[in-house]
Amino acid sequence: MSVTEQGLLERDKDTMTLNMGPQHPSTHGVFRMILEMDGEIVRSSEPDIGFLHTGIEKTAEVKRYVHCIPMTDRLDYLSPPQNNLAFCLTVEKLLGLDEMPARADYLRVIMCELGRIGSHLVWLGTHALDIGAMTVFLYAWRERELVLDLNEMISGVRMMTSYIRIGGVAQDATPQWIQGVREFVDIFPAKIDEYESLLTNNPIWMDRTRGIGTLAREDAINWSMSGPILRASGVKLDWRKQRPYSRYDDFTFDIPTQEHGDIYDRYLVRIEEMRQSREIIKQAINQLPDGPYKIQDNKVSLPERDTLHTSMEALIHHFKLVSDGVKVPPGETYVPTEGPRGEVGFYIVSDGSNTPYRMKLRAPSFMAIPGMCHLMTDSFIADVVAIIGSVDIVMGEVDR
Amino acid sequence: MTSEEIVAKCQSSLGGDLVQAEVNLGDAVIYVSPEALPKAAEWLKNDPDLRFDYLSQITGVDYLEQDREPRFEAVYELHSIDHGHSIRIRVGLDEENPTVPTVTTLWKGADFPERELFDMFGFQVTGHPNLKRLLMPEDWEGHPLLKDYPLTIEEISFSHNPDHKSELIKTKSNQE
Amino acid sequence: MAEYFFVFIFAIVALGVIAGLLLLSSFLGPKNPNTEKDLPYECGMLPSEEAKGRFPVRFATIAMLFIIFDIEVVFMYPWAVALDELKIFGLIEMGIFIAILAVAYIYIWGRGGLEWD
Amino acid sequence: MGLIDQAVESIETEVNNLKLNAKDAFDQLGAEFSGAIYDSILTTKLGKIVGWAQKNALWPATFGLACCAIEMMAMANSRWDAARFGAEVFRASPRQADLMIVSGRVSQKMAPVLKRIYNQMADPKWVIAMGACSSCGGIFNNYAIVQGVDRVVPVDVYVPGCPPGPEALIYGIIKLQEKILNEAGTDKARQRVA
Repeated sequence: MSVTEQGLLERDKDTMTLNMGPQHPSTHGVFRMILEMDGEIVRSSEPDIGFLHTGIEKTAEVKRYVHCIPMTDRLDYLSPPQNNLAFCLTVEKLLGLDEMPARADYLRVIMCELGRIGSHLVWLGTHALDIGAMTVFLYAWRERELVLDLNEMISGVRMMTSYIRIGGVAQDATPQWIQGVREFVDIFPAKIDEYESLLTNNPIWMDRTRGIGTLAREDAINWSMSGPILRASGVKLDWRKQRPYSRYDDFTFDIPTQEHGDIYDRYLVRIEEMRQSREIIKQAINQLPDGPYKIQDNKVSLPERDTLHTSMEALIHHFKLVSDGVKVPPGETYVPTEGPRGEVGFYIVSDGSNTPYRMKLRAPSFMAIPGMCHLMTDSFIADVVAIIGSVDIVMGEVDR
Repeated sequence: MTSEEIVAKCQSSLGGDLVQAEVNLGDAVIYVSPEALPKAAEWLKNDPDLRFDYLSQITGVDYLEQDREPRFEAVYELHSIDHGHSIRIRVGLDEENPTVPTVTTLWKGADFPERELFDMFGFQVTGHPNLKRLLMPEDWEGHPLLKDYPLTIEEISFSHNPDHKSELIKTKSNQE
Repeated sequence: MAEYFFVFIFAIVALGVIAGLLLLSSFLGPKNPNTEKDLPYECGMLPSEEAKGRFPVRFATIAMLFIIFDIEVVFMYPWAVALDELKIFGLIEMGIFIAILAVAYIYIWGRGGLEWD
Repeated sequence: MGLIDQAVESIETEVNNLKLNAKDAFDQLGAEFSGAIYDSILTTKLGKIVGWAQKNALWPATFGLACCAIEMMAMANSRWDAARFGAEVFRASPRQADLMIVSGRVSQKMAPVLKRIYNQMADPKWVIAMGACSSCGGIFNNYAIVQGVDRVVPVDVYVPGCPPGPEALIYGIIKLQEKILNEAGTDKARQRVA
């Protein structure tokens, strides 16, 4: 039925349907919501996702395990190392390798924490920009460029590093990179204080965020929220402490939590998390052990380049791994890890061949969207924008 | 509680409905039939010393190529916030009309994953508030993640090696 | 009368520039309307209903309050420009003017005219 | 008997060619007189000035789809600074934008939306396909992704990379500016506005 007929039919309903559609500056990606508006108040909001559905889970079923790693980079494109780590941990659990060399684990931790800081900086910039603080957007990106330079220095690529591989990491850390990380660790706390001076005690910021989009503890658990949103509602769940993986228990860091669970608390939790991540990187880079940067079992990880010229079986292993890839024994498992947005994990079913039979990403933003839309009922339209920013959804991992 | 204790407790009190229970790679896994799922889930959530109050994820799997008896499977991953332990429920669904009862009454976060099960695998979720396509456009036929759904790869149209190019031109001409 | 001559010239030039810009761009600019381009822009989706609909009365009251205080500011401009001639008399005059409006403001605030729902 | 069939066939192709040529000539004519006043006044020199003005104020429409959108934001920020080339103001509504940077992978559900946004942009308008996914489907060759955005909208500049660095995108914008200046004053510019 044409637009006008629809309009005439719906004349008597007193709410107005507003389409906050896929192409919108503050929906953080192609996310669409149909809002029933009564004047300025949102009565109900129905989400419509799938505008960035890339069919990665279907494509992964024909790719070898090592080929899936660049795919996982593009799922949550704000912290790619975290997705690589979740994928590799699950495959290594299926392979039965539970002990990585210490250096590999430390490099993995540093890359994931740098990814977390980079992702929180993007959240801070766009969230503040949506609410109107333009300068924070420019400040946050200035530090993000430092993180991207470190990514480029070690893996050659700014964002999609694919640095964490099955059985360790891709290349060893160079002394320049270690020096770069040390410099970043020294200057970063002053920068966080700069953001705090701009926002934390800013009356406009407090009016726009305090007491808005509050999520009680039981609701947060019932709506399957995870990560900073859960911790802002008072639940102390962080998978790095709950089930330490990749030697996270070597480092001392604490989990910031707040009580009320409104947007201001989520902001405080994430700012404190950036400080804790910087703390982890400092300890990891200072105690970086030397030794192999990947597992020596050549059935899983490639042998060293220079050994190819001398030893014959290194050449055979190299050829078999490159042409055939690693064969994972049949089975299914799921390993939860702590991403910047929450619990990230891959559920992988393997049938013994070298391609995953079924690969599913447990995406924190995907599980958070129904809860987010529940938060929006009976709030102002301006708060809808603040709530989307505070839940920090990334459409790459929502639509997969 | 460790995985073994969880499995033992489930076997003792859920004995009848439990198809099988095991500890697989350190995780507690129980197999439940679709009809018994609501009761089992209710018990898992409200039992005082289990208290699985957090639904981590719901996944669909199509075991066509492994020719297992129940072709489809819905996998529920639950976690307990207070006790810190997890469990995985695997529900086997047969091939004709795979239906699974909804768990949105217990965990409101199950709304989207169950709609994705319907959209990607075609499982009917009985009792779901609004069961319609989630990721694919409304008028899309077929369920993409089924094993017999083609990946619809598009042939590459440029190629640098000569013999492949002649064959490409042949296929292109008879396409027009 | 002579001194108003320049104000007159200034008005003519201002109107001339505005009319010129509007007419020239609509006259010279390329125009090729198509059905999709004329649809109202709704973030890339087809509009679901007519734009008019019924607006709640809150919008009207907020608009009226805005106009009242906007006019108040408009009166302050000439006053601020001529303050050095008006000296103390101008100050008292404007004080009374603002006081009257402040009473109205406090009344509106008390009655909850500024809250939304 | 074969001769007659050959003759009939050749006459048919002849008529067919004539029809095609007539159609092309007619199109050419149509483009010639479209936008009436806009064409007759603009000589090549004045066209160059219009082109120079257009190229130095390319306002992109925020069409951030996926990972490339993050690099597009980095391009607009202080380190890579697209403001040096006039492309810094990101307009949210297509009415006020004249450049659409398609940054990210275009899914089947998003293609009609992209087409509608492109149609709602005011002429003259240009399109940059940023990244491998929007240029040719990139690493995703499956049911969900449109294999290249030039199947939906005419594209002017393709920027390779996954995601292309901000400097690669700025180089794409510079290439587009050169293209605008070369096209200014010619009938291509007229067709773009027809």
